[in-house]
Amino acid sequence: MTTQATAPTGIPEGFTPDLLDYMLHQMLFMRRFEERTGEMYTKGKIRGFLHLYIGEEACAVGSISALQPQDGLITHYREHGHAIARGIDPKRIMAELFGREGGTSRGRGGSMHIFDKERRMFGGHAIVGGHMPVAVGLALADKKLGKDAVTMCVFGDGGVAEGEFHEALNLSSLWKTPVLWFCENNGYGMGLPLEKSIANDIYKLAEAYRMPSIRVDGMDVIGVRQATDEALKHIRAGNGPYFIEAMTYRYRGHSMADAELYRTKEEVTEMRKNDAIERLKQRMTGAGLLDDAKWDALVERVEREVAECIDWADASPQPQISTLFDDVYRE
Amino acid sequence: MTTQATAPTGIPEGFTPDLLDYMLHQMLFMRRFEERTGEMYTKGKIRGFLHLYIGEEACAVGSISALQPQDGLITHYREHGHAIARGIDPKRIMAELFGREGGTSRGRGGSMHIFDKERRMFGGHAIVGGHMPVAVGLALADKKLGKDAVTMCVFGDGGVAEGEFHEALNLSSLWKTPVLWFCENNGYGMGLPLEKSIANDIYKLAEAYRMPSIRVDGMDVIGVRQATDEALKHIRAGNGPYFIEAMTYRYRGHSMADAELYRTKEEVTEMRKNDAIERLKQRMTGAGLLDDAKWDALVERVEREVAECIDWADASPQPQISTLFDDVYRE
Amino acid sequence: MPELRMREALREALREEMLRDDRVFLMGEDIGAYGGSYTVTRGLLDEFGPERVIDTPIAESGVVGAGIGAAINGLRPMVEIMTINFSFVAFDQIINNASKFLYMSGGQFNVPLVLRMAAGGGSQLGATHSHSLEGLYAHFPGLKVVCPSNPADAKGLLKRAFRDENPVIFIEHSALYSLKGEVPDDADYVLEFGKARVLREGTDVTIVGYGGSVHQALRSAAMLEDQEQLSAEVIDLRTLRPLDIDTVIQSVKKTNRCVVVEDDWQFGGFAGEISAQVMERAFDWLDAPVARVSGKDVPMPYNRNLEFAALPSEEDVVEAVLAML
Amino acid sequence: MPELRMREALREALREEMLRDDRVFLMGEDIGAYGGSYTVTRGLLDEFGPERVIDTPIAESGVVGAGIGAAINGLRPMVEIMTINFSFVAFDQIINNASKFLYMSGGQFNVPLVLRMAAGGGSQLGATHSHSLEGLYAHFPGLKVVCPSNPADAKGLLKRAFRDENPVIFIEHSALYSLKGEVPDDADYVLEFGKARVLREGTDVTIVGYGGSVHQALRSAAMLEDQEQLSAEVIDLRTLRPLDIDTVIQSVKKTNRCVVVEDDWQFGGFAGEISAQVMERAFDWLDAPVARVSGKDVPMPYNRNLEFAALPSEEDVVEAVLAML
Ligand SMILES: Cc1ncc(C[n+]2csc(CCOP(=O)(O)OP(=O)(O)O)c2C)c(N)n1
Ligand SMILES: Cc1ncc(C[n+]2csc(CCOP(=O)(O)OP(=O)(O)O)c2C)c(N)n1
Ligand SMILES: [Mg+2]
Ligand SMILES: [Mg+2]
Repeated sequence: MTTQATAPTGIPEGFTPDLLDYMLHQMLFMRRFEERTGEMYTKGKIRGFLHLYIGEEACAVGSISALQPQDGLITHYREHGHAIARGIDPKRIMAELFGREGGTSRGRGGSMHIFDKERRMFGGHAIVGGHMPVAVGLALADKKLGKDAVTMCVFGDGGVAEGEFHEALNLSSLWKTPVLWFCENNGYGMGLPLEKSIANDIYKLAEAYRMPSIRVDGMDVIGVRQATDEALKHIRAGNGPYFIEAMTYRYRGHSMADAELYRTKEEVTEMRKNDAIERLKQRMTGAGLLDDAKWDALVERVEREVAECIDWADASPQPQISTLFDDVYRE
Repeated sequence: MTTQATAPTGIPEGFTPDLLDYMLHQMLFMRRFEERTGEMYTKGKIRGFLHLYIGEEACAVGSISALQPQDGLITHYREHGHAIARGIDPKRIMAELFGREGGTSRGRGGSMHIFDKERRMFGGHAIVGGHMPVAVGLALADKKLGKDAVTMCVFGDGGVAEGEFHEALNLSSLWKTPVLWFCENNGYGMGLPLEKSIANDIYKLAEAYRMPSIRVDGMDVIGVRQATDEALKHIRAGNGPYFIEAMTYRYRGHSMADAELYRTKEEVTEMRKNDAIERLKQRMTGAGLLDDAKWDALVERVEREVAECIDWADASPQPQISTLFDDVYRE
Repeated sequence: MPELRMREALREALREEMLRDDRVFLMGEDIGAYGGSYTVTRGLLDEFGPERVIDTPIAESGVVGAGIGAAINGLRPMVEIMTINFSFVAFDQIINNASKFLYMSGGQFNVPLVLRMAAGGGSQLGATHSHSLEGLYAHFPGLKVVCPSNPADAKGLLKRAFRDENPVIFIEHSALYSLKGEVPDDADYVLEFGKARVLREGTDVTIVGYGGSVHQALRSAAMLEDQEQLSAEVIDLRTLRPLDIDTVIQSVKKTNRCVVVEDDWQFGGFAGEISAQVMERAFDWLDAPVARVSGKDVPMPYNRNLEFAALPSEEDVVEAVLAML
Repeated sequence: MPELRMREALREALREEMLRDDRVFLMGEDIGAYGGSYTVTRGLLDEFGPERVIDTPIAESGVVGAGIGAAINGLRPMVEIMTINFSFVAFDQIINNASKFLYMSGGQFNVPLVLRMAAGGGSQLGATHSHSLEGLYAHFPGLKVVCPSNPADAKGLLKRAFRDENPVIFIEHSALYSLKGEVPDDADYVLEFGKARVLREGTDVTIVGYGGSVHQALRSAAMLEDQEQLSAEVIDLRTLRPLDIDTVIQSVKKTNRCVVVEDDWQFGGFAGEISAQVMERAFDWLDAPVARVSGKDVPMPYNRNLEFAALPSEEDVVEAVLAML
């Protein structure tokens, strides 16, 4: 489903070694961050719902790396990768997962609710479809205020069945609000396969609202980035919203509680062969931009960086009970 | 918007004189029923919200006349015409508008809530979009119970913007439930013109759910009937839902409270020239099926019939206060 | 002071706030070309143009969500939901987004959104169109809930709502739109939230109401005086959240009796909150249990007599008071 | 009698009702292939097939609406909304359609729909996923609201729900799914609605709870006995609508004191209803105001300590009782 007939090879114009290094590091960092996050969950350091992003890294890195500082980002609960890609300090993300005062929401939000005002990250939202209308409003404000900003809104294939998908897409098209709709189609909404969820291809459904809508290989970080650049150009030119459906796959269960009864081990094994990190690694190696030594150094660096996040998070204090009522209202 | 380039003339096959007489009578009856209903409102006999159907008669008559007794009908609040077309005793409809014990809901429902179990009329609903998912369930039950029944669901153009439109269409397509979606596009949702409401043509939006979707001239009762026959054939063959967008126009305000600031008198005058009753009258006259004497007799008959409804309704008793708590629960 | 109807007072508040603050804009169904379903916004489209008065599609969830997003991102939107009955399709936006954004973000993103909606029965609009669910929204921390009972309060409280940093649910009883009253025309006229008002002083019983029921309370008080020589104190809560229970308690400590009047269904309704708090805080002063006079436990019937019977009446209040003596 | 966990008891009820009545079928997100998010429905897809166990898209409003339609048109659907938190996007369907169809149609169309949903906090799921809003639904005439506290009740009440002619909101506290208890395996085991149960007799105070808070009430009663030599009577309401207030009143007339324990926010919550009714019906028997021990007025924080502080505790109950003496 997500593999293209012939996967692109080589390095297209505009992808500098620096950019490629950055993207490779980001993807690897996300992968390791999530693996260790899963471990921390097993240890009880993290609790509640935890939805790992493993397998989908090319989506976040390919798209969010194209955003400008003034752009906004709003996403669903499987958002650690998006938060990392947006440049939010991963120590503070980990601290949020640990529920600590140093976390992005001072430990009030948890894994599903990473926010960062400075980076214009408007959350991490856990009601499927519920953040989509908010994206329209974020973009509407930017437009009214004359800002050259795009709001990127990430959601899953499962969320497409919610009524708010329809309301939000329709409003954004009518009002020509600068929204980049970005659907991470990983083939399942929890255990529900796509064909039981949506009556048509998602990008075709989106097209019906009269906005450009394309499907991309979400395992190809370069392709995702190219598509996003194209989309942002269109939106920044004042043409209104744009829709991208990125075909991807999650390697792990929906959340830590998932027994994965709805798919076979073989399917997962098969899909893993199309791994996005592996694909970028090979393309870079082929272009002479990566060798074993550089790779090993990268792996080591990432290992250390993630370990630092964990240590930092663990050293961050628990919130004081006396702060329980902080931030219910803004004075 | 609603006039076709060349309006069809002549009488197509299958439209017997009896059927044509029936349709003409129905449309005329609806028109007069609604005019008198408006008067009764002004007199204070009817209160609350009242949404007249005047101008849209060809939609109800053309489509609902094609239904079989086992079929279901569920619609919105502008439903007097649908209720009449479905064969519900118009005396009891009028009594419902009067809030009397003899009304279809014993005076509990009012104008927006006409129900009739015998005729499988599942209401009159006043939350825009809210009845659309219910239609999916009605049809699902028929399907599961192996009944050869179709559920027809009527709604307006304005309702298409609600999330439940999307959820209901998607579910009906996925589950292949026997629903006939029938959109009465009268160009406005209250005062909101179509182009501010929906980002695409409505029938095209529906098409995206992979169901047959067509637009018809809702001022041509014969065309509506032909389209409905076609749709019902498709649905009864087990192919799942079908979507019809009927282009029509309401001559009166949205409700009795509407100052009609959002459209010009000229627009209404212009649209009235395409009157559905007039069009059928001319076609029948042209085919030698109608003359002045017959027409005058029909007008007189309708006048008498509607007057009977009013008298009957007015004679129906007020509900007893002691029955206030009836039907909150079914034992 | 000029005399205005409540709809005009509300319009003035909107107008003044739009003039005062560029960030204020209005969204809602038929608030522009149609003139507003209760004509509150009539004329504002002409004055401020379609950028600041947006006629939206019928998509309450989408539009409230858009209001939330715009509020977070630097603007001061007012979203009009035609009536409270249609807020149910936007319920999740209000409960899970508007009320919690600030808390979930650890204090980073506040939602200065004004959400206006008409409410109330009594117009024969039937079961789905006659809700009085002010108390429903008052249940949720993170929201503020305002229920004006007269033109002056409507204006002063609505202006205040635009200066709040939090989501404010502003609920207008539809039967009050034509009510006339004197309204300050000074642009700085702003009322505080959380200040109940004693509308009538009395010594025998405290009658508590808000929004539409305030007028019932006043009429009941007059009946009690005329027919029973009883002196009732009447309190208008004005805002349900924050709730000024102190003013109620003070009164009950004087009158030793309390009746709460509310259009909403009694069972699980807001009157129970007032009742419980009065007991909790004035138990030793109460000569009788706090009484609740509320709507009957039935979906609203269309028929006029039935609807009348389903709504609380002045007679019900008088009866409740007499039963306390 | 076999010992079962609550999730197994619920599953048994579903299974037995599906076997008993062909018209019963199940719809919900991930109730089939996934096995149910709380594994209540695990195995039922295999046993009954995809016609009777339907995995639906994530479209709560659509699916609840479809359940309503199917119920009206001859079937007996059970719709599982994964958790109460997601019922807000279907709120209009529940309030304006399910609860009012019968009344609006003048008694023609009833809605025998069972709507199951998990609720409750305590699992660090954060602000949007931790609601305890049983009382919200209890407010609406036309609905019935059931909140079982143990496996046997869960089974008996769920079986009863399928035999009701009206919409039943069946709310399961997520912390109870693994709770074990003896459960009758007789296919005719059906409990009545509107019958509270005295779980523990006592003389000094009546502690009222439902669902999850029943266990807190029981633990508090044990603490009161051990630490304070006080004898608490504990009442499990079991259904909020219909509400068996008589059993509570009878108890309070004996103990003269009453505490209501509820996870939900206190302000405008259901505990206020119990409190008000107890005052109204047992005023002269009360030695102290009815106390409410509830969740704190704050969106649920993720952090464990904060969440713990936000939820009511046994200590809170003991404190409330001691304050009454
Ligand atoms: C309104 C609502 N319904 C149900 C859920 C439970 N739920 C959480 S995630 C999820 C699946 C979403 O799938 P998708 O949108 O494809 O995102 P993915 O998890 O695959 O990234 C469901 C059903 C929810 N959080 N909100
Ligand atoms: C959820 C909801 N929002 C708003 C309304 C108020 N309202 C009643 S009818 C209507 C316009 C509907 O237009 P359309 O669907 O085109 O039907 P028409 O009246 O033109 O037949 C509106 C906005 C409502 N009843 N329900
Ligand atoms: Mg998915
Ligand atoms: Mg219309």
